[in-house]
Amino acid sequence: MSVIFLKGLAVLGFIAVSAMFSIWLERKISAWIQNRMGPMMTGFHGTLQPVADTIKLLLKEDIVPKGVDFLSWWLAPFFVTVPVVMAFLVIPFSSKWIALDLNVGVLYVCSVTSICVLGIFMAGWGSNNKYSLLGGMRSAAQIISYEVPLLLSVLLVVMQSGTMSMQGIVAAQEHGWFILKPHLTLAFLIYFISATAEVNRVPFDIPEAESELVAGYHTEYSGMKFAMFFVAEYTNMFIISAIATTLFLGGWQGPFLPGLVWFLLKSYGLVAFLMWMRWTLPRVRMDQMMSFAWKVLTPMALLNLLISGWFMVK
Amino acid sequence: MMIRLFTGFYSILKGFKVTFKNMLKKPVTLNYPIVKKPMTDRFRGMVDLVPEKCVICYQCIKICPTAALELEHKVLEDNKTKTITKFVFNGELCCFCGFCGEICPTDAIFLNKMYEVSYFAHKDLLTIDLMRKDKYKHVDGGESS
Amino acid sequence: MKNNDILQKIKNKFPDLSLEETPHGLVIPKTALLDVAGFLKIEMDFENCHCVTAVDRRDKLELIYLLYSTSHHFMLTLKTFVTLDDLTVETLSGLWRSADWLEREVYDLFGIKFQNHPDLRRIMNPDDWTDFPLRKNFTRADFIPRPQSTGLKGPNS
Amino acid sequence: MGELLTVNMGPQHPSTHGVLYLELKMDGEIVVDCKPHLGYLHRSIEKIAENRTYTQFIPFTDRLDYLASMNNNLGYCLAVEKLLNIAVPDRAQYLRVIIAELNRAVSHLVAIGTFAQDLGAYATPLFYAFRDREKIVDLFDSICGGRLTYNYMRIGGVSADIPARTEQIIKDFIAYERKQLIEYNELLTYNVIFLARSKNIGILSKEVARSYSVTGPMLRASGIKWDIRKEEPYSMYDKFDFDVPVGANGDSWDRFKVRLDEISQSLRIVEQAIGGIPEGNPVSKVNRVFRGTGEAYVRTENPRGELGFYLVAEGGFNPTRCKIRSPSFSNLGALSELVKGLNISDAVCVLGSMDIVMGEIDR
Repeated sequence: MSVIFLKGLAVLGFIAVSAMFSIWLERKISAWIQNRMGPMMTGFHGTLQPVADTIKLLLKEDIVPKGVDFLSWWLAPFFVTVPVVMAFLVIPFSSKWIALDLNVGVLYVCSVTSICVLGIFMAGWGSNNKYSLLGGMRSAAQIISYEVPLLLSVLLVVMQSGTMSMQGIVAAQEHGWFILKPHLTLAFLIYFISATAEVNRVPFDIPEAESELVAGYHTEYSGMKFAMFFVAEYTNMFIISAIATTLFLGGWQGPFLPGLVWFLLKSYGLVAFLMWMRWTLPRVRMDQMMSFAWKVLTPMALLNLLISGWFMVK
Repeated sequence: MMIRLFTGFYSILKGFKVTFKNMLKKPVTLNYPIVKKPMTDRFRGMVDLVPEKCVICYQCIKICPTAALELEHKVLEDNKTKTITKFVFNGELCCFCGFCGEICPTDAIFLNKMYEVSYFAHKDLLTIDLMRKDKYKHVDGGESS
Repeated sequence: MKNNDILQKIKNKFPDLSLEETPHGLVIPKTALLDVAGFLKIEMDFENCHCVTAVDRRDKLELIYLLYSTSHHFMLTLKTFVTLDDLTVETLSGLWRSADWLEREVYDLFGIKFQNHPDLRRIMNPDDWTDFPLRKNFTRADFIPRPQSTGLKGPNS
Repeated sequence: MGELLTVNMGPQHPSTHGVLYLELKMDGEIVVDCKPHLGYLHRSIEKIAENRTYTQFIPFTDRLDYLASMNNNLGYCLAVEKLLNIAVPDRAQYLRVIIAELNRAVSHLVAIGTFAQDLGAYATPLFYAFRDREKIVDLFDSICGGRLTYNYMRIGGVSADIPARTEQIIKDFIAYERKQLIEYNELLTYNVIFLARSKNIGILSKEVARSYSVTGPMLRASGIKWDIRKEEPYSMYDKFDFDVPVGANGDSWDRFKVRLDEISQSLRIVEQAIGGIPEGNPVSKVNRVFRGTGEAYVRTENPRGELGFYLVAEGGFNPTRCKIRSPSFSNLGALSELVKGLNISDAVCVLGSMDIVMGEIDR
């Protein structure tokens, strides 16, 4: 019991540090892309900037707008943050470093991360703000649609490795990463695009679409509640990258360096790519995004599943 | 359909190329409070005055589009020399057009190079006494040049 | 295409109209405004209502329409006078859609009331205002026009 | 159709370009009705003009279309010069054209950047645009001392001659900007998401455009080849060779593309003008006194359309009436027609492609 408690604490600590690092990385990458310098004043090249931001957010007044649906408004940040923490349970950082190697790990992580949509919708509904409501509605439609191609592409990995345990999948990639197999390359692309949509990143950031909905579902949040949304967003980004690493990029396996380093390198590489994408692409429109999910990604994932499944059985 | 997908993908990759190329370039901004940009020769900052040069011709008062300057003088006992009794600059009304500096026949009034202008009290900005030597001393970096 | 030609054509069309040609445009009585404008738009090809404005001539308001015709390459200044005791004019927003907002602006700033305008509200100033700020006799406690400076010479003027 | 949702977009909203307030009636995400409310930036500049001398009003024209101060200066000075029959030295005319065209180019850069921002391309195109704009702003700073409100032109000339190295800086900028335009094309113009978002959105037909008196790049995007610089050349524009870019079907993408093309045309004009600046003294002193009677209407091609100054003088030192016919005002009139039936994302896209500046709408 105490061991799992310690592991939980370690996960929380990791989330805090990882979110702060991601925020710093995001700001730096955006600055480099835009020929700026980014944060420079606090710490070496602004490394302590996220700490300063956190302190600021902690000290800020928690504003409760008039006429909010208090319960859903108050609970929403937790519904967004808690699943993210829960998902960390089954992420294999190295051969030993995994909180809980469930034998349904993939299923668990996929189901847990989809709870987020509930929190986002609660935030949108509870805020008593039209922009928030629109953002929440958009988010619900978006996340549910993109769940389908995401799961279909993950299913292919499960079929390939024959196990749902995260460590088992990593072990199955001992002789070559899954991404190197052509049908799984396609699955990776589908997974990555859908996962980007899952975590509301550009070009699929329509729930918070700054230029249309001000800030979408978290328009009315301030202080620590806003910080929780923020942490959830960045941790979510790390989680989808970590899952992609585990499922397609061979997890913690790699030569010379220890497993943990390889895992973090790969994951943060993907996180950095997500950020690069954010600062490059424009946003797609709601209906375009939905038709992309249902008319392109889902048929493609299904076809991929059918064809490669046929080959596997044969 | 497939062709559209591929050309679309290619166009996105092109965008990635552009941003990546820019990522390797040097930043164009300055590390502001530490490194400061020198202002150009003609930069129009705050209105400044060299009281000794002023001949009290009232040209600046008349050209000022926003009536930001206020000048009063008195004639000394010898009925010839005039001295300024009040020369006040209203930093809030000023639109920094530089007309006063342009019209001044003796270059007594001019616009200096100050661009970081902030005051603790609103009324301090409204009545800046141009006759004082240290009028911009309290402002960060404000040297009466 | 010159002012003269257009004047001639309008004269032919509306023989009993008191037209006046000034160096700065055609002056027509305000009762004939809609008819003349409609004629200009439909038969003379003035498809663009470039600008609508007014000038306060103290005893009366001068309403100015700048109409443009791309095919003739000509800008016509159509003027009409509105007296202060009867500020109503027929709207031209039915002919040119750009006149909608431009007339609202004139109403807002001068108080000329455009009859049959679809949406005659103030456009820039607050809706509950009663003043018309661009009239010459506009006064308000907090409105201090800058003392009118003259030829720059000498101390206090 | 269920109950309509009223969304008050603005006056504080990230994409209403200042303080425009749109009252949107929405059916879900579809805009059913759009009612623009103006006046949040009304500074009664026309009333101010009646109480200022002709020279004193120049700084206020900077504050109309604050992204293209030089073009506003030019329009106003030309109007006063026409009203009072004032001659302008050739050198000053050339300098005015060069400066105005450079300002047009950088104003379009901002338009492109903000449009991309409205489409959700987070800040990057905007920063690239501002990075390029900064070079010209620095140049203007060295020429006239201002970075946003330039106040450079004077009635009958300009305020100061250009500093020594200006020509070289402009030549460098032209070469630099031509390379950058290719980059904009790669990053935005032919990006698949950008195309999907802006193609066939907010189509403005020729007839509607003319009826709303739409001018500038918006009109040209609708397929009407109309540019005051070509049709009624003012200043020195008849001496230079340039094309008028025209759009195909008047959608948001066309408006964007026309602006991008106009940048290169402006650079062409500057390149021609920079070689042939005549010698002479372009400076017109600020202490000149003007008075006269008459009426004059001058319209110039501003980056956003035709900026007109209608001046009425009755002999005093200041104009009796100074009507400013601002292009954004007329262009914005077409908005409510364009956005009806569109998605809210598309409404933002249409508004962004119009490139309005509230400073000259509210005046």
